[in-house]
Amino acid sequence: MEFFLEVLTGGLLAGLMYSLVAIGFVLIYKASGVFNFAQGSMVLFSALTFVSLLERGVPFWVSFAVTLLTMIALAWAIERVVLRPLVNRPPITLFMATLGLSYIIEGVAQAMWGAQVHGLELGISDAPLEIGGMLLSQFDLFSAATAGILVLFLSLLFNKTRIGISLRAVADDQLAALAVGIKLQRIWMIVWAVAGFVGLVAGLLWGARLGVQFSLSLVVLKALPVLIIGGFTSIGGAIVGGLIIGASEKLAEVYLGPIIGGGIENWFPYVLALLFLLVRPAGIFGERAIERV
Amino acid sequence: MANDTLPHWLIHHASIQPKRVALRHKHLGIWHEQSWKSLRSEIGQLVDILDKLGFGRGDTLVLLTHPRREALLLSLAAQWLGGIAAPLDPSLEDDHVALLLRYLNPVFVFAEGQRQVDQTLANSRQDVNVIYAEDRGLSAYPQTALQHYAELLRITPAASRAPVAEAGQSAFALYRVNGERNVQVEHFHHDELLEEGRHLVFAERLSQHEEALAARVFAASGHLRYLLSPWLTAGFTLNFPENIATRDADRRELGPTLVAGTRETYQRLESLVRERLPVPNSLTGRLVTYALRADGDVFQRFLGYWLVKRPLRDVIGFSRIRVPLLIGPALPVDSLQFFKTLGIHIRTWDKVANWRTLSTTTSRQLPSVHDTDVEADNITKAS
Amino acid sequence: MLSIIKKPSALIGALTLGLSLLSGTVQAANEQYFPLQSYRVGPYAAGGTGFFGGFIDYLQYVNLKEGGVNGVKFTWSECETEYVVEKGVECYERLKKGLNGAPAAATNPLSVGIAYATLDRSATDKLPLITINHGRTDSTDGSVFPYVFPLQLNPYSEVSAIINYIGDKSGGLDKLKGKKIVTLFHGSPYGKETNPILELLAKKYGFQVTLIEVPHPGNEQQSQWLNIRRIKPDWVILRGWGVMNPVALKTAQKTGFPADHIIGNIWSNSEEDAAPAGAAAKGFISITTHPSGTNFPVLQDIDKTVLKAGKGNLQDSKRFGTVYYNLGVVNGILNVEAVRVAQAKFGKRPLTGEEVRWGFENIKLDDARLKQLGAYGLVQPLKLSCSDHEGGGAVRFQQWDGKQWKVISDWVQADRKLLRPIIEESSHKYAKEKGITPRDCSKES
Amino acid sequence: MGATPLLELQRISLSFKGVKAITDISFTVEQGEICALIGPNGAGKSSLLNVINGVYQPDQGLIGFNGQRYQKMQSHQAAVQGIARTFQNIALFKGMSVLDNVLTGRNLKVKSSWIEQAFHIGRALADEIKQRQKAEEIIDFLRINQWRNSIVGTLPYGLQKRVELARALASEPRLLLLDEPMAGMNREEKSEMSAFILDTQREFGTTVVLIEHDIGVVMGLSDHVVVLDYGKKVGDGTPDEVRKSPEVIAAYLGTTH
Repeated sequence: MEFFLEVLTGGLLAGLMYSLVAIGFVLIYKASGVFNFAQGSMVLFSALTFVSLLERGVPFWVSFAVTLLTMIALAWAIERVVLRPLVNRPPITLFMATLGLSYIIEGVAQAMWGAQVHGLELGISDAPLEIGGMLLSQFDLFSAATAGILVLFLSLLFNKTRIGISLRAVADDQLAALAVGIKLQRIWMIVWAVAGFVGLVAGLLWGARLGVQFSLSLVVLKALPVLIIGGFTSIGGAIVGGLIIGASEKLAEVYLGPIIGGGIENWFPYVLALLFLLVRPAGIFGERAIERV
Repeated sequence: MANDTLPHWLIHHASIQPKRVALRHKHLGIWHEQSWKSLRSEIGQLVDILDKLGFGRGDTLVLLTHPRREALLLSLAAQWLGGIAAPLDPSLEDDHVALLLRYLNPVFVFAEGQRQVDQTLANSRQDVNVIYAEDRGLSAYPQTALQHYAELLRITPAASRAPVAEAGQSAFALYRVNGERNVQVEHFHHDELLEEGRHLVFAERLSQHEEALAARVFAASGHLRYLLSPWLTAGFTLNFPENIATRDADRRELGPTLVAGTRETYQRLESLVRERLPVPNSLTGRLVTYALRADGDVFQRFLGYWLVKRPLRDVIGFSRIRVPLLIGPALPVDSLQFFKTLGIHIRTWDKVANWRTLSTTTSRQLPSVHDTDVEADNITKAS
Repeated sequence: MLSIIKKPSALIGALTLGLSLLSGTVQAANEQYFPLQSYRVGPYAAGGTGFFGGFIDYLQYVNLKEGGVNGVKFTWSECETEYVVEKGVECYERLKKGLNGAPAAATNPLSVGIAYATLDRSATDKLPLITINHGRTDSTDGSVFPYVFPLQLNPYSEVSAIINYIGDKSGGLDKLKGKKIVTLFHGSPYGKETNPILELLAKKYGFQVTLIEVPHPGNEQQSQWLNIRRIKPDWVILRGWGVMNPVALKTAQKTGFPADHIIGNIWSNSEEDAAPAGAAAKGFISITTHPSGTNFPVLQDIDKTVLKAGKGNLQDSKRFGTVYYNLGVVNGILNVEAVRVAQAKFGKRPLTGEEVRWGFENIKLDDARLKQLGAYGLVQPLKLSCSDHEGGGAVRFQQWDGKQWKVISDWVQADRKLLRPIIEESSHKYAKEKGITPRDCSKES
Repeated sequence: MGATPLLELQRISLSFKGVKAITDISFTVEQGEICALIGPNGAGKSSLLNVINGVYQPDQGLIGFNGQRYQKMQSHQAAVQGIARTFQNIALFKGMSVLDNVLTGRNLKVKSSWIEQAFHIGRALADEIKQRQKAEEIIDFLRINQWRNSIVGTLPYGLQKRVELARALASEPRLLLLDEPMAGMNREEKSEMSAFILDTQREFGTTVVLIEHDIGVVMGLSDHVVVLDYGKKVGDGTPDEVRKSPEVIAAYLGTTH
């Protein structure tokens, strides 16, 4: 039982790390109905920029600020160069654009900062804490707290401010949004910048765990099933989806793994997600697509 | 008792529980609350306003409006001055309204909005005094006969004089048109109404903690007896929905503990619930049937309560309902049974003649006797 | 796609090879070409840039210092594979023809996947396929795999050496009985390669082995390490690659398993594997075929002639002397040595792949020769032959002190005698499947 | 009616890829009047509305609005200037509630910054109450209270039209452009909608330009009718004048029945 709880808690905490990445997708999907393939690259790019600055002796918070500004600049550039010319194109076109974007960002990141692996210490010890006979990682708890604060911030931003309602308006109907005087470009720019910020936070936490290296862009693989379960449009859904995926994949790996052969962690979340798709196409929290007959 | 009148009871609550919420109404999507004290003060102003218009003892104030707080306040103000309130149901057909207005030939009318003002002006004497609640569309009307409720309140200073109403006087008069297009009238005296109200309060153990919903006009005797009168005797909170169309949504937001509805009300609610139920033979349908079985074991009832009954009761805003009253014609047995499976035991109240028998049957379902005594004491002291 | 291309490409390959040979003699371009299927972007870019950086720097060094081998200069070109098998094959096809008349000497993909995919082609194209420290174990048997060279160390030797080391630490191989060893392996052909041999060794020595897979890329290992914690093993063998390694070390710390009881294999032994794990990596042990560091004459010389001259290939000069870089240099030394040996037999001119292969099979590096090359202590003594394409089979153990690797053991030899029959059994089975008639190595000279 | 017209179109021409949609159209709309654009399908009515609120930029001509002249209007600029509109094919935020849709109409009236809004400090609270109140007033005005929290996409067509009008009104526009506000409605719904439009004009003094096919509705509702045919103006005047004009009868009225 204790072991079960330990696996479960570990899974839940790991799940929050997935949620962190998934939220980045949710933001952009909400604003433009586009699955942003480049989110993983943004995670990589931000972490790489941050750690490279740090290694060049720039203080922590200055590096953070500079990286954030870089991400905002990136958002601005993306809005100008990619999104603006593609207004009112079908989502698949925009998706392809983000696909290309991911290669560009990855390429630029490696050209700028090189391909080597960097260690990243955020100053949080990863020594396990023993709580009631269970080992819990301090770092995981820290990540969970960070994810919590981030979600709080985002829900304040998107539920309590005009940006939030404008964002939903833009996602819903661009023509109508223009008619009520919403500046499409500005909303996109803001959303991409926020997605960049989320990418930065995810990049730092994942970077501290994996080392800052190219594989960071692969953490999106874990975000996909989370999105399928939690829905593409709900930040809360991304959190719950992350928790479900994290807990179930760990439990499956530990208890099911020995029976059907190890290494099921990679595909199990997708199977789970598929089952969810069959039952509820819009995920747990996603808005149900409403089509007028 | 000499001053067993509606206005006196209002004064009573304003003095013993001035800060408690007397009325709650929804306006522009937001609930507004009014305490007993503030209610008394506003009625005090209305009394002066009516007095200034020449309203006096024995006069009739006709109220042509959907349920709204202004109508209730004006009724009480009219009674304060020893007058009679005559609420008309605005959903009546146009020619019935016209017939009633012409019959009554009123001097004082409260009309809700443009439509009711039009009806009044078309069927009344030249010197009619009309107070209206909604000014929309009325800006172009000749203002001599028309007074805006809010505007009158604004310009009238707060004052308070003693009520001149008497217990044996008529408080309300209900007019209706029968099949032969004859007008019938029924009078309700202060003491009679209050007596009926007290009976209900006693039998149903009503307290000042109830939340009642006034979703209909007080143009039916049942509503005067079993909603208005208990409100004044028990001193609970009366809630007005935003308008007649939003009443179901508003009821859900409120979750009233006391509802006085007609057969139509309950049948509409029943259809709302039935819409949510799954097809009987489907898996979920069977699950619902299983969970709703009255003779189930503890687990089954637990499951039924949390998974089915509670959510369904929530659909119609009956999550906190304690006293669902049926006024007027009886419900079909099927419907009564259906509500019973949801844990809603509807009580039929009609005339004073048969309250005794009914109250004995209903009192059995109530959990504790102790509370009742306290409430009864309060009432005795108060009266 | 691939299957459609397969047959004609073999034909075209042979044709172009012939053509390039022809043009080579006509133009008399005095250069030897190395096609480089490198990877400088993608998840494994860190390994690729280090290895190919070292390799190129060594070739550059030979060109600058000695004007090539006997006047034959080296030339090379890169083709980005991103460590993706299909791209690696594409690169192979594009580069095998040589460059401007300079014939290709050998391919060095540094990828098990690409190596497997081009295994058959290398025999058809008569172009040596060098899989230093990795690749297919049974390709050690040169009689069946004439063109494949798992130089220095094949996967079986790796495991055998690690078990020998653990035995040593436990006070003798007989003390292994009852010990618990967990192997955490990368979920790929590379990762799975040694599982049978581990089970065999477990049976032989009586220890208990548990094999736990980490799915690619391995950035989440919570459940695996919780399992390990439940098993409470004496040692964990880490058979990782790329990001899986630092994550393993971090997760081990998180679940309270000591780093100094984790032994990394040959692809879990670089700075890039340990450093990102930060403090969690301190005490981590791994094997290596070559030490890191810059204190070898050959490296000092490369620094002087290549790096200081601004001709180094590394983007970040701090990586000079790291494990991956040094492996690249070692690989360069072995490739160049093969060319040198072959030139001695076939003449001082650019050689064909077939001729270079002969060179590889006749490499003989003893201490004296290594000293001559300035690589004594960097490269292990190596003697290859027709039947033995591995040659060494020895490793040293190193430990991460939080900043760098410290060598903590002398050469530990794999039990090659034990492994040889298994290797041959496997290679003969392969020969049978593919209809290959093994060479008679006693007739090769 | 004001001294200067609210809207003045001067010789507007618009073409798409060489095909003329609007040719040399000029007319004025006085402050506070209801002006109807009528004409057969393809007469250029919708295009003209799109020129006025900046969806299309005219090839030639000037748009005078509220005393200012523009060669072209930008969508955002039009919204800021107080031009609101509804669309022929309802352009609502279908996934959002009625209230939220109406609130988007208040978009340009929000004064507080997003930081204030996020943390509910400074001007945010007063701002929120104000926007909500205004939105609620419009909701009440158009009698859509009971659907306040319904998702717009689930509402029937006629109601959606009303919600769209509500969103346009929420911006407190000076000029309201309605593109076939009564299309696809039955008689009862049409009279209800007409009443709302009239009330809007009376209560808020809003100037309205609308496109409508139902001649009965147009004649009853509007102060001023402009008739278009093949992108040209063929009639302009009060409903009575237009009804009597032989050109108009030939071009449009004659052909309808």
